[in-house]
Amino acid sequence: MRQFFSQLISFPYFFKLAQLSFPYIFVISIFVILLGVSWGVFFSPSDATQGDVYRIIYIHVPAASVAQSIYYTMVVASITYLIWRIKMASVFMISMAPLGALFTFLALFTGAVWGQPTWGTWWVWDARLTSTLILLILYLAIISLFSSFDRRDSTDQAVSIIVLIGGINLPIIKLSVEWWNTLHQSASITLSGSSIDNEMLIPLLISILGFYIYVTAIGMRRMQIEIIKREITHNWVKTIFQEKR
Amino acid sequence: MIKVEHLFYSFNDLPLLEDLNFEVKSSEIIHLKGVNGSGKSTLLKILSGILNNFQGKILLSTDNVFFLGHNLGLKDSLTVNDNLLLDYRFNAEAESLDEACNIFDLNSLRDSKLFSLSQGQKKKVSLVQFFLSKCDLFLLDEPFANLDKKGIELIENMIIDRQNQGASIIFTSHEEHNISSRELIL
Amino acid sequence: MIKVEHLFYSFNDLPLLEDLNFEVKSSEIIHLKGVNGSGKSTLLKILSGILNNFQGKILLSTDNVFFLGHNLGLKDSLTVNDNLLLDYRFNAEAESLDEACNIFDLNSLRDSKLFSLSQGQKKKVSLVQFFLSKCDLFLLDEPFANLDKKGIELIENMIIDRQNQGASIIFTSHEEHNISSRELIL
Amino acid sequence: MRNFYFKTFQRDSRVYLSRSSSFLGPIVFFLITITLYPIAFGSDEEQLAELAAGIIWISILLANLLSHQFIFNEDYKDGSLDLVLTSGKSLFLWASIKIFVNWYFSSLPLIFISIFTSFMLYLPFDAALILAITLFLGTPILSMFGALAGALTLERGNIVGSSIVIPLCLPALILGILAIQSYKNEELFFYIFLLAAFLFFSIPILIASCLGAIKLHFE
Amino acid sequence: MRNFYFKTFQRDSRVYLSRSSSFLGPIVFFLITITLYPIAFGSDEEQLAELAAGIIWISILLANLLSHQFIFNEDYKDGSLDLVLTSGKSLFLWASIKIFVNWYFSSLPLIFISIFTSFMLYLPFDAALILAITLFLGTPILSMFGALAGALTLERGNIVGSSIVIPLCLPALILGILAIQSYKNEELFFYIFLLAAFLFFSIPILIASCLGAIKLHFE
Ligand code: HEM
Ligand SMILES: Nc1ncnc2c1ncn2[C@@H]1O[C@H](COP(=O)(O)OP(=O)(O)OP(=O)(O)O)[C@@H](O)[C@H]1O
Ligand SMILES: Nc1ncnc2c1ncn2[C@@H]1O[C@H](COP(=O)(O)OP(=O)(O)OP(=O)(O)O)[C@@H](O)[C@H]1O
Ligand SMILES: [Mg+2]
Ligand SMILES: [Mg+2]
Repeated sequence: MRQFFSQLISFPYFFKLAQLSFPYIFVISIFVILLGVSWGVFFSPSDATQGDVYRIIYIHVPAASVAQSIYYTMVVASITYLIWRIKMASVFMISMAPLGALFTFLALFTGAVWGQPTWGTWWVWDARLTSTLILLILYLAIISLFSSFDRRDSTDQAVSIIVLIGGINLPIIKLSVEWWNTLHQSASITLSGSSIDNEMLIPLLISILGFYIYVTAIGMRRMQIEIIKREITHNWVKTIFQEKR
Repeated sequence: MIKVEHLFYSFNDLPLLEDLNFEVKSSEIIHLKGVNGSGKSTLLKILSGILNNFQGKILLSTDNVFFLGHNLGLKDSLTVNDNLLLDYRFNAEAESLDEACNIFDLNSLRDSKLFSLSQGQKKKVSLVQFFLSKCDLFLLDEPFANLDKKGIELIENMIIDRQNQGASIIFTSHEEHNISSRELIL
Repeated sequence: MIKVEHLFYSFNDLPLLEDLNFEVKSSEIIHLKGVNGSGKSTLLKILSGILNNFQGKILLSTDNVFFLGHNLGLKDSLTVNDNLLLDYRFNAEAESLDEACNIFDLNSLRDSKLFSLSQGQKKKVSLVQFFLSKCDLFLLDEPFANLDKKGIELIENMIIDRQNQGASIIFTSHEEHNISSRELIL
Repeated sequence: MRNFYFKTFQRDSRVYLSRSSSFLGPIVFFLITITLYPIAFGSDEEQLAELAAGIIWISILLANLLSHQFIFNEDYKDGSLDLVLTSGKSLFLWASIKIFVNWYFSSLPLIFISIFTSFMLYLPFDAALILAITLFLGTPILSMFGALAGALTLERGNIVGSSIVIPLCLPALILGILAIQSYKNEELFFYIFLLAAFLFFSIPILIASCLGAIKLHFE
Repeated sequence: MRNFYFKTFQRDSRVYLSRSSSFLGPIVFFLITITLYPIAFGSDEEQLAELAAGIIWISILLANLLSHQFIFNEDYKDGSLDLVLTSGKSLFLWASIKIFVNWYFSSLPLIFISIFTSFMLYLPFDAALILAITLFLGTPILSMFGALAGALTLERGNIVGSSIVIPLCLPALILGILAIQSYKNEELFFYIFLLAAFLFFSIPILIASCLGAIKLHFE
């Protein structure tokens, strides 16, 4: 197990592993997403109150879930980097942050599209929505740090510091936004935790699974690119490119 | 090339240059000397048109002037290559750029951001600019400072080259250089 | 005083210092030489503790180190006087301050903001700091650059003074100086 | 020489793009300040809709001024400004190019994003369009004022510069907000016309003031 | 050596006082942004009173972050930071002193002035007092976040730094505003307690992060 991890954090080994497994994971993810979404869209019954609009849930909820999970994995990576200086951890953070931003945006966007017919408005300042927006801003802020250093180690460390502080702060932000929200009580419409029918739940779960696999695949690809960028001067990268030719 | 008559310049009411008169012909190399704070940099800035509120008369027969100051005028966040390609004083072609960078041992650094260069390497980049631009008057403020031996020799030769092409050069330096046709002491 | 064993340092994966070994005894003056970009400034920064992520072993027998870098560490918005009085490396008394400023011709500038000084005059202010501080190890990065003749001589004498007091000095310079007990070429 | 101006344009764009931070900075700043207001003021829909124009305009004003404050600063510190002065070329055109490049990269994206944020603040669709138009006319004014702030405090860019010019930006702010608030009325065109006129007359005056302010540092 | 810290304190105060701009800057910025709001939102007394706490807190937040962004910047550029690193003294104490000096000169005056401005925005007297208390607890947090922003973007101080940390300042903002809004209720103490706790835990974490961020630039 230990050996497996130490191999996983070595760039050449990870690169090869990713190179081999990417096509399979990618294809599987597409398949699972298609399965989940098409099941949800074409075969599950329409909602009693919302009609067919609710089907956007099969994109919205997976996107929202993935967006948050990415941040938490980044926090773990940042701790790993700050303590053990494992370069792979910083590669992970730098590759995942744009993906996180993308999925947060997707969640916001689909949520807004969904909100228009159901709530009659694109947006409410409710706790969950507000903290999702803040998550997006946090992602953008992290991305904007990428190029403010000329030394790579510094970028890595700056990113991990800000990810970590954001990670400590995110629950506090959520909590305080919730207090603020309950005090104001003005948002009459909130996301209700209404229980979902099993026939809707199963395709939703499949769809969520598909999104996670998809992020894994794309994340691995992005990490490969980032690794190449960093190790361009190293021999193993050169030999890979020569093999290609 | 240059004719300076009764030049007065004061900074915060403290006179710095007082009644300066001199003339520079074309194909002359002038070594501007003086102790620290005697106004050498200030004089070069006046001649190149950066500082304006002097008294007296300055006649320049050209407005094609190259100025190199203590601050080199390079962009920290651009690469060496971009710093050279986007300089308005010359249109660098690939070949001449290659050659110039080769002379100064900068070839391996051409894609590094300027920020990450050593003091002397930065200086060298701005001297590549000097090498590539074809002006009639060169005003160089301490071009030799921070340079290694080889660099100093190179610059001396380049200055002589420019002289042979008919340009005038005024440079300041606290060291001795036997390339100057004349010394001007402030 | 200093013992360096198998020192490696690389910048963005590019090795800069490779397997460096040397020793400096007390009362030695070392002239650090090398072409531009050979890593002289970097070495001095490593020795003074500014840069940390090197490989190898560095033994210093003192932590009373004076460092002078390309950036002088002076505050532009303070006067020369304040810059000297508020330096933590020495407690300047009125007399010694007067004397030091006199030596460097800075007396008339003591109430000027540092901002308005010439390049060489700024250097001189930081050399006054050198003059006033009593450290065991002096790391001077191009202390002679931008200085006029008189200034250069003064510094040379000061370095020898420090040596006689038992301190070690490492300085970099692209010129020849016959004060060094040894040269170290990077 | 056309070359001089073209290269200025290229160099400034390149400097801008060489750091994702200078591109994303104003956007992040704008988004986060926009979020601050509903949190600080409460999320009452009607109230927010009423304040929306003001909130967006103030946030744009701050983001714009702050990001434009360093336009001339770097050039001054690294000596590029010296070279420009030696060139003998028209400083007016040079400054205009610099301001344009900065406006293009930092203000234009904000205008697009402001449309999204105006939905988040419950601004009606028509009003959001008017908002975009007023921003299109107003942000160049703000950019020029930002540049002026920078030119005045060339030696050290700090918070002072922008605070000096904020009062001068008030007419743009007021006209912009008035136009949005009267998006249903005829007066709308009057305000937009005034804003356009203000922009038109500011261009020469403000750029000339920038040059004046810069030259103060070279005497 | 006590001397090192004492001289750091003196030097920083002197640098601060040597330019009236750095002292007046945040104040002017704060006053001007405060006046923007009645202009942008209309001068309805009740509405302003309702928004007052938010307006003041947001303005303080911006003024504070922006003025603290350059704490370490100058030291980095002029090489003073190198000397501090050579000194072998505790960086933690050094950074604390710097942040304190900056807080003292730029935030403390703002707290006093905020009391006056709160009357201008029709905030009741009791609420204004609570405002001052929350600011007293909150501004050090903002200052430290500002310092962190500066430390992260040491090479070039710009708008990015502050935009990164604004989201992180949200809890302080929310707690401050909640406390003011519940100035008549019991909960008040709860919020103030939370704010104090937030301050207490931020001090070591944020200053340590500042040091971490500074050290990044010296590797
Ligand atoms: C952390 C982020 C989010 C998560 C985990 C999340 C999750 C969910 C879940 C599980 C549902 C379905 C359950 C239900 O019907 O109540 C839902 C519904 C919905 N979400 Fe989200 N969401 C998030 C953010 C957002 C955002 C940012 C928006 C708007 C821009 C949004 C808009 C909606 C809408 C309109 C619905 C349907 C509401 C309804 O049925 O009443 N969501 N969300
Ligand atoms: N922060 C840094 N840390 C380490 N190395 C750097 C750093 N920045 C740049 N370098 C690289 O290190 C090399 C050596 O830089 P250094 O300043 O030590 O040279 P130097 O010997 O002092 O040269 P010079 O005579 O020009 O001052 C440069 O080529 C540069 O690419
Ligand atoms: N902006 C300025 N314009 C003109 N004079 C200045 C300015 N700032 C400072 N001075 C004063 O002018 C004097 C001469 O400065 P200058 O830089 O011209 O000297 P220098 O001969 O180049 O000295 P060095 O050999 O040290 O470079 C300084 O003593 C300084 O007080
Ligand atoms: Mg000079
Ligand atoms: Mg060096």
